[in-house]
Amino acid sequence: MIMGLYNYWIVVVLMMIGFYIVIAHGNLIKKIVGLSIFQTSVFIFYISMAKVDGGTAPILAEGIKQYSNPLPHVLILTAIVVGIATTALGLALAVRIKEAYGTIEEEEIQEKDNLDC
Amino acid sequence: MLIAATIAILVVMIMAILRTIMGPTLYDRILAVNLFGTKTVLLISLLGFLMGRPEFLDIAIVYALINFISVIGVLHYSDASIFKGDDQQKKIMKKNS
Amino acid sequence: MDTLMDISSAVFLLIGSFLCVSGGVGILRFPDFYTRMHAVGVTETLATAMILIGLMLQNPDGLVLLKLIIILLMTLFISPTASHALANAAMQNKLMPKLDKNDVNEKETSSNP
Amino acid sequence: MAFLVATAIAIVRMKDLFSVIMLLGIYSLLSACFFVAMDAVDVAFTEAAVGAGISTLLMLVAITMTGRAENPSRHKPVLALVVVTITGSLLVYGTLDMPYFGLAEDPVHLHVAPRYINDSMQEVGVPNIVTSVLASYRAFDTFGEVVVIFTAGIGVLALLSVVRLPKDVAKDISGIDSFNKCMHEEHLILRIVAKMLIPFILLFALYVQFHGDYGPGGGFQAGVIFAAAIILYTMLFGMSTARRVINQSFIQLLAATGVLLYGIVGVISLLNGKNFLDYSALSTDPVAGQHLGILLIELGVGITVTAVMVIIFFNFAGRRNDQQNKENNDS
Repeated sequence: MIMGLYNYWIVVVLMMIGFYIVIAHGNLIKKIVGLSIFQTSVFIFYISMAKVDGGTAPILAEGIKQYSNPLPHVLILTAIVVGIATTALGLALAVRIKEAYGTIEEEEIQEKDNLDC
Repeated sequence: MLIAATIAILVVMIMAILRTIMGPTLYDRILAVNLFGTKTVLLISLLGFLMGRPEFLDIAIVYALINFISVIGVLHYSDASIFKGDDQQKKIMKKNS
Repeated sequence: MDTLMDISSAVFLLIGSFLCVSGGVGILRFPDFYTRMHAVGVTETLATAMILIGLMLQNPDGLVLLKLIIILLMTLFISPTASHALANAAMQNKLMPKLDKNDVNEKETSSNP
Repeated sequence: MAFLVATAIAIVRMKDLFSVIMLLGIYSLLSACFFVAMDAVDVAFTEAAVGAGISTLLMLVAITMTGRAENPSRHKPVLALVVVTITGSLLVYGTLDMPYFGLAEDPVHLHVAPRYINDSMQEVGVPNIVTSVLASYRAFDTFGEVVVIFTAGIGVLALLSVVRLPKDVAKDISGIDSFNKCMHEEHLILRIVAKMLIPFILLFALYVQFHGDYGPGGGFQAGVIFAAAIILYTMLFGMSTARRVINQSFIQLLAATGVLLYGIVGVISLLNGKNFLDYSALSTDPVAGQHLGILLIELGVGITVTAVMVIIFFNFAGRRNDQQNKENNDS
């Protein structure tokens, strides 16, 4: 019972840590780090779904009957590369915000916006 | 024997993480990350043998390469003047001056 | 022949693991950056080489052996270079080794005149 | 697994962004180990190249530009904690209905996967199932992903590219060159080792690219490794040298070429009377056609990924150099 769902619980905990960073921290870079933790937890979730007991990696070879499920692997493989692309975009936005506002703390940005209005 | 080596590497990994978390200066952290990367290379090649499919050593090669690149990168960008504000470092510098 | 290979591989793996762990203890217990780096830099290369040689003896055929040799060569290249770069950078940013009190005094007195 | 949680919690507690990023690097190494243990070698490959190398570097470059310390939050995080706990416990409650981990008769494994595992050898003729699913069965999805990456590259270009006036260029270059010179003298050993390693890395990337049918690897991974080699070169020999080798417009052209190559393969199969991206139309023998199609498509993916990663890095690093020059001029 406990071992059967252990992986999923870890995933939930990781996901919540990422979520917590995103909502509780004001620093934009920290938020991006939180997002990437969240992302990784989803990857782990998919990959642990794909595992079959006694199976090996899905590369066909002689004399192996049981393979793990290849479909989640494909999805996650592309997701990782897309993930780095989006992270880079987020960082680029953070850099531009820093140049425009002089800070990357969420509250200070809001204060400056309020002053402008 | 493979299992014993794997466990030893896992133990070292825990130590490296602890050093990264505690690490008073920036360079301690980089050192720990470097150690961690090398141990990952070993762990993956051991895992390949444990699972009986040693074809996967490609991944270990990639790790060795990427580890080098990231250490160089980290060093390159940590030379920037912004990074000189490390508390511990300042203390040491004061003590010495 | 087979048992000989197995035994020697086991010996290599054990030596490698021991060196690994000693490096780990070093990084955790030594007092300052340079000693820690000493612990890691010295043990790391040897431990990696030992474990890889152990693995080579486990499966001495074609492609796997070649890949293991490549990994070994790269570790031998990379890890000293990385250590060197790290120490260099630390030195340039004036991170001083933690010396014994007497040593510091001696140094100051010797450098003053 | 418990390692992962520990590292993540440590990330939450850290205020210093630099240590956060170091921990993030360790975190991604750990998750890659986990992927290997879970048999997902291709994924581990990608995570290795992407998570440990490129993303750590990009984050570092970003924090050198935005500053390192994080301000302590002024309002209390109790509310956030409550929200997180509630969501988390709901999710845990949800997992109670999940099938146990690792059973072969889970619903996930019953639908399309058996077909991929059993028939892909006859239909596609490629031993690595992940590659065959990626490039043949679900080629349309992958096309979408490549376009997303391309768009991200354009986005970064639009946000960070530096428009230089002709007058400034000369000044910039002189500034960068002096900067390079001091770097060069410091890093003599590094440069020699890197010179020996870079050709090897490039060769290895090509191996990963074209061996992807038989072992772990493929266009995405090869692209990232190739880009990593170029990034290493850029860091050690300076921006301006690297730009002389690979100039901006050339790399932008390459990024577009990769996507176009992918699209053209699809259109050719359409013209030959089959579906979009159905490679059996490429040759008289369907399996040979599949081989050719997968090879071309992986090449397209590889080219795009390399070009986009290099674009992203060049723009970040170029922006940073400019800022430094500005600061130097001010002071």
